[in-house]
Amino acid sequence: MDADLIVQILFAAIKTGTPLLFIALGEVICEKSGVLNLGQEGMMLMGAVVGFLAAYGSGNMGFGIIAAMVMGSIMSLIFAVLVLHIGANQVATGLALTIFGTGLSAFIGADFVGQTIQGFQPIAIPLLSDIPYVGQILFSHDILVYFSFFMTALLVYVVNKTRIGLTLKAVGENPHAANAIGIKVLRVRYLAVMFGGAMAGTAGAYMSLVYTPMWVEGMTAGRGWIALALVVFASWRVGRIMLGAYLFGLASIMHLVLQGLGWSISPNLLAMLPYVATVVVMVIIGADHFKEKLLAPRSLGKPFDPRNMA
Amino acid sequence: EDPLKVGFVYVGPVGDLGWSYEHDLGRKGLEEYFGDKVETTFVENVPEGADAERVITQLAKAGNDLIFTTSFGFMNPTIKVAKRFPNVTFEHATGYKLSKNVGTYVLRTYEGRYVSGTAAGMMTKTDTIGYIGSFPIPEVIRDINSTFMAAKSVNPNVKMKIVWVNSWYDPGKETDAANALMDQGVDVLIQHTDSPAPLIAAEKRGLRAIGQASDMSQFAPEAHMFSVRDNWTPYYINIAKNVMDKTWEPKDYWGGFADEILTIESINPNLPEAVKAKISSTFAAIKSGELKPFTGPIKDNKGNLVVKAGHSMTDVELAQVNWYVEGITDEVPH
Amino acid sequence: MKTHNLVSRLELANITKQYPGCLANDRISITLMPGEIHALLGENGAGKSTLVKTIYGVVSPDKGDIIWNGREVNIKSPSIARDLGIGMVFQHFSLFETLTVSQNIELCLSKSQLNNIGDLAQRIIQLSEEYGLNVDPSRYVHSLSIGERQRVEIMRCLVQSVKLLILDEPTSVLTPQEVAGLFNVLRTLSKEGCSILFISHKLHEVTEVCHKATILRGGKVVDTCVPSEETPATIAKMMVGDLADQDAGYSKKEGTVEVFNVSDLSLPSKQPFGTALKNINFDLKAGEILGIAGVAGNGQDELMAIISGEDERNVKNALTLGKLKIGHLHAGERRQLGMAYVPEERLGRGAVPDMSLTENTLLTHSTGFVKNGLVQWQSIKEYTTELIGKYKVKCHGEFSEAQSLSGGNLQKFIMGREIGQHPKVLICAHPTWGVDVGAALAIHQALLELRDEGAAILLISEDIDELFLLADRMAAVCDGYLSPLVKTEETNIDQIGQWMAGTFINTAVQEAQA
Amino acid sequence: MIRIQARTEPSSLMKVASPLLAIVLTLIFGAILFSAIGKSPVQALHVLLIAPLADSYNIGEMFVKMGPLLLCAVGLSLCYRANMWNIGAEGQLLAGALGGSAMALYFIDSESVFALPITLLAGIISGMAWAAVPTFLKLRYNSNLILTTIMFNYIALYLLIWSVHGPLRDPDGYGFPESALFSDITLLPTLFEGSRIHLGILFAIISGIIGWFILSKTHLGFQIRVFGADEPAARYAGFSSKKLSWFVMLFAGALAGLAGVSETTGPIGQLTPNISPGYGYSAIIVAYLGRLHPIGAIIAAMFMAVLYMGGDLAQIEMGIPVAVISMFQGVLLFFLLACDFFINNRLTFTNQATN
Ligand SMILES: Nc1ncnc2c1ncn2[C@@H]1O[C@H](COP(=O)(O)OP(=O)(O)OP(=O)(O)O)[C@@H](O)[C@H]1O
Ligand SMILES: Nc1ncnc2c1ncn2[C@@H]1O[C@H](COP(=O)(O)OP(=O)(O)OP(=O)(O)O)[C@@H](O)[C@H]1O
Ligand SMILES: [Mg+2]
Ligand SMILES: [Mg+2]
Repeated sequence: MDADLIVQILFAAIKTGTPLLFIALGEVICEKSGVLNLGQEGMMLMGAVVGFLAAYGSGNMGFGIIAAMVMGSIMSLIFAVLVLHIGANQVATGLALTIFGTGLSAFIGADFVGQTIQGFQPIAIPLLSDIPYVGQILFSHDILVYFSFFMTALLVYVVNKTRIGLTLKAVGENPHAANAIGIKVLRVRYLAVMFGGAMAGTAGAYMSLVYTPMWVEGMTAGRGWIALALVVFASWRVGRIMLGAYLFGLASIMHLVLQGLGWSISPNLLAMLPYVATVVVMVIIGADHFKEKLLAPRSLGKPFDPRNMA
Repeated sequence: EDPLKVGFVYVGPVGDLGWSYEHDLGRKGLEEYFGDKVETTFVENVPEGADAERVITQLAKAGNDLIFTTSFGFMNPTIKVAKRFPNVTFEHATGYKLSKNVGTYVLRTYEGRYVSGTAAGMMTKTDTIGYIGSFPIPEVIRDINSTFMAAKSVNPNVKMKIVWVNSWYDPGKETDAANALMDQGVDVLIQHTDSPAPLIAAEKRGLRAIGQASDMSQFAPEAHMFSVRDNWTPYYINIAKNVMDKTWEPKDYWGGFADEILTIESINPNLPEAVKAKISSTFAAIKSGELKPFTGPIKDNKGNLVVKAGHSMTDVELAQVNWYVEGITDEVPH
Repeated sequence: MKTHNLVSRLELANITKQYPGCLANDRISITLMPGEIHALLGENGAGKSTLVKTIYGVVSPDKGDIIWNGREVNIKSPSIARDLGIGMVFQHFSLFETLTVSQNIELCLSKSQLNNIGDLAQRIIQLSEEYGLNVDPSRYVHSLSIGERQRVEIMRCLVQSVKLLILDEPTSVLTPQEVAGLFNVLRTLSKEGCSILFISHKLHEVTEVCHKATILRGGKVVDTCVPSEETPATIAKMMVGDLADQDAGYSKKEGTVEVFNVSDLSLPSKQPFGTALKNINFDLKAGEILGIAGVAGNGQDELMAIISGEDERNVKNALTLGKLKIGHLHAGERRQLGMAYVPEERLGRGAVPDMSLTENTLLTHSTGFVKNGLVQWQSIKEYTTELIGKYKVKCHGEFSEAQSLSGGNLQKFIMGREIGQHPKVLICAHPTWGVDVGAALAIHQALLELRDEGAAILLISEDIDELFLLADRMAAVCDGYLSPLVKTEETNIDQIGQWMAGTFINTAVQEAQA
Repeated sequence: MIRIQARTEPSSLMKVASPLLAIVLTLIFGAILFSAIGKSPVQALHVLLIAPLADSYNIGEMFVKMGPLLLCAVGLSLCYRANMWNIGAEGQLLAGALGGSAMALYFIDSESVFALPITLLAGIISGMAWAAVPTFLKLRYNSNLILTTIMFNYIALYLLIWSVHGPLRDPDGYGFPESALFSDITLLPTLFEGSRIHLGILFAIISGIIGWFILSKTHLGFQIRVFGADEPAARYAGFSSKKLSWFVMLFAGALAGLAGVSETTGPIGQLTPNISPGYGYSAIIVAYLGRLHPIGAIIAAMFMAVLYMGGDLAQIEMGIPVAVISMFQGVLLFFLLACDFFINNRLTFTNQATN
């Protein structure tokens, strides 16, 4: 393998990791507030199809992205109402959201399967993209990739340095106490869940507007699940999510790269790689039981009903 | 007189712009040709498991006289249902099991690949062409060989890289595969998968690719060299006619350029004249039967002579190819 | 105390709050003057917490008015309360363990308050010195002891210069020495004109610091008094009516043979914010009650979990039942050998909330009710009915769900269930916590009866009075260490209080090293 | 004015009525949807729900479709009762199909009467093995069961595809990715002439009854229920969380494995890459629709099977796209979860004047 190939592979890893990064950034905020949303796949697919239709119909890519974000938030709102207000089980509701989103997206996108649009063009950032190797790997992407850089930086700042971050952590650790000192727990959770939805929608739009770019049924192909594992992998730390996303991106293209290099392992076995890697990573993280407990938002997955405050 | 009722079973969505899409164009062609004399129904997204048998049965029960089942996985269900509905005629694409009321039909896709290989061998500047494989079944392995032999015939230095994506239709993966190949020096892509994603990826990088199954020129105005298109309409019309006038017999049908079941479309004007000319002449030679791609001597990549000098492989032999031709460095995977 | 011509600080008029199935506050009216320390008394469930949460804006009352400094106000949320100058320390703390002290305090302040304060950490240190509170702003809350946490809660109120401080049972988790420190702070605040609303079950404390007291029962004000003019006994009478006079002074017994032994038990904590157990040794004799005192969170839960086997780590040689090492056995196997437990949490641990009492009987009592793996539902049902009758558990019947019972009745049921298995060893945590006087009496009787039948009982409680009442021998835990064991007759509240604060630890550590 | 009020005791009427209410609401939703896309709602609902039961062939097919759904759902019901979030029925089903098929191919020339039982057993054991790994990882390494089981679904799928391309490929099959057709000795006998109802369906119904028996009659079942409803209470009572986790997971794995092998030795008759159109995922909905009650699962599985077949018929007869069905499932689950709210709450109608 020469340097050029490595640069190309790393460039591709970032591209492949970007949708994972978007979903995981959204989900980590959602989980920090104490809500586990397993509906990522559904929200992402809806974002993908609506983003595609909007961009296709209007001819405006930016409009497509915004439509996808709005759609993702609307999907997450269904989830939020069910788990936050009605107190439905978060796991089951998340699954329902995934099933619903898969079906609905296939339904509304049926007439547009296989249509394509001109995706975003890469923009090389002046100066930065001239840095040898690094410039090529990091600074010759399309605008959504830069947006993901920006969101990561923004969230690192917001979570660790601002009052919003404090509030989020407080709600996720102990909603009862947060309620008692006057934090509007449900409002915080609604916003966190909807932010997660918007990010999942963005991830979907990235798939249908940038990555392929076209709409296909079920095109997210399990990325939502991998992103959920990514949040655990990153131990709920925003900065690490970025690293994890690119590692997973790398794992999911590596089997294709290796085939091209002439490895004669069965492609079917190689295709298991990202999934096996996910399991291995979860085992490694989970093995440190103590640490995981310390890092995981403590009220994660548990319902909170302000009416039942004792 | 009652119209002939014809049912179609598709494995994918009709809008996949690939395999199922072309079959559905065939169905529409049939309707257009016969007008009121036929009535067609289709079922899309039919899983190849236990459901297939029920769906085929339901089509038979709904009074269809002729049913096309258009994916390999429908073979055994088709045979089973056919047994129970002896008065219905079944046609199964890509399979190999015939019975009293089941015929099969296959495309000589390797003919298209031979043209693709020739053009690719001429166009590549890096002497490396890439092949995106779906599943390592005989059809695909045969086509890989055909492509490579053709490329080699015009460019002795040519190498071929093969990447399998385990899917007929997965734009995300096809994109990844295309990029992985192009990262490794491939500058002409040939795909044995059905989405236009590899063409789009090649267009983005200013490289070349060849369309598959349908006319994909619109997706990559610059990169697109030409498309090898499946054209089922003539076959469907033919079979329907046979059924109508009761001359239908179960056959193992192989169709290619000669029957216009397979065509070359939308040759990009931006190709060099020499290449365009070569594409046309190769196409014509195969169509006329003058050029038979699998004519010996052919050695496999382990050095065994698999086709004797002067022998052209028969359809039965072609159906069982499970070796790579000499010069391909990979091994046939499982 | 200030004179009456001043405007009152807070006036509650006819506050009413209805919960499903219970009227928690029934037309409560109270007046509080500046600088007044006012006690709110009443048995469990009387409605005290509900009332103060109303003042702090956590609970919205169905009816009634709140008048603050002479003006009617509508306190819709804690932030409004805080803006008015009301601070509150909750019965169950509202701190976030993964945040630092100053982050915890910051969360309670509005933007403008924060701006006024400027450097928050500096302000905390300054107030800390002023009131002798000793709070370090940069520490994480999970590393603080309970007493320290409470000081953080008070600090939260002080940084916003409160005019009314509400303390809901602040002393139940403090050592006697810490209580004294708290009272000093309260007196200082009172002198500065801050009013204090103080909830406690410990009547001698009330007589010590409070200027006035209001007594609630069943959500109604039943009496008011000036505590300094009363004795704990007379106040108790006001609280519970004629039921009082519980202090029967039970006879003490000496155990016979040793049935259970813990030796050299040291164990790191399993939970991130738990307490490690350090070199614990004690023995338990048949026919005695061994009481273990201690402030919550000093290792009681961990000790109980490892003895019961809920903590599944293998401590083979540390635990002996009779002559058998049991430290490696599963919780279920230990039960089979004759151990039984009454946990602190009744609902959610001692009983499954949405299962019937019959099913809850089977929860721990399966001997005789399971044949070949099949449950004999009919006989359990009959047995449960018997249990309900014997322990006078108020409920609709054996099919009632556990969560439909009041705390005290559920506790009686659980006690009955465990005692009904005639255990050799019963480990019992806070058996009368949150239970009214009548039920407490019944539970005490049942424990003593069990002791007299020859069972060995380990009684873990935060209530020192109860321990002195029931235990034959006593010890205290602090920070995972266990103090020496003494006969109850040979010790006093002072010594146990000191032990709860950890005075024995240095000698214990030296002994261990020697 | 309408107000929501918590019930003092959960309503047992609503526990039963909630799934029915959810179905009715989903149908109303469907009717609106069909009108919106210009189809007659009455005809659509007829095709979706009635037509699948119109004749004996269709009824038989309903049972064929219901079999794997029910087997998976019964196992999942037990898992979810125990709070074990096993999303891996799909992978366990595929593993069962794979293991069972390997055995069936081993017996391809055999005449032994034991061939079928051993084949089924191989499927069951493979399903159990596939459930065992995530269970082990959860208990030993505390890894998230939801995520590991999902990953194992994908891994099972690729393993299956690999084997039909490799070791289990029919040597006479022209290299196509399918196994040889099994010999009759390893095929599940059909129960009625002219229909595809096979022995596997009987297994499924029996499994529902066994599941019910375990949950409500045995001490083990009681422990499972306690463990799921209130883990601290289960630990307090000394129930072994490990034992219970293992039991429910292996039980679910065994049933899913049986579902898989019953598909290959039943209606399909060979191993192909497409054994399951997502039975393992749909079974999650079936389990919920059946109130996590094995008997409820029987009814729910029938309903779901009808819905699936209706989906095909709706395509054939009305050209309604098949995606509608999965949308229906999601909506159904939403409504179900929402209706459960009224088990613990109720609406009260208060007179404005009182305020
Ligand atoms: N959220 C709620 N829903 C229903 N009932 C409640 C709720 N909160 C409190 N109650 C009930 O209201 C009554 C008063 O409760 P409150 O907490 O005010 O009592 P308390 O006097 O503080 O008791 P304790 O001394 O045990 O702290 C109790 O019967 C309690 O069960
Ligand atoms: N959160 C709650 N939601 C609904 N009802 C409750 C709640 N808390 C308590 N109750 C009901 O209020 C009633 C009083 O319960 P509570 O536990 O406060 O009794 P209590 O007065 O403290 O009696 P005890 O002294 O026996 O504990 C019970 O019938 C109980 O079911
Ligand atoms: Mg209280
Ligand atoms: Mg109480």
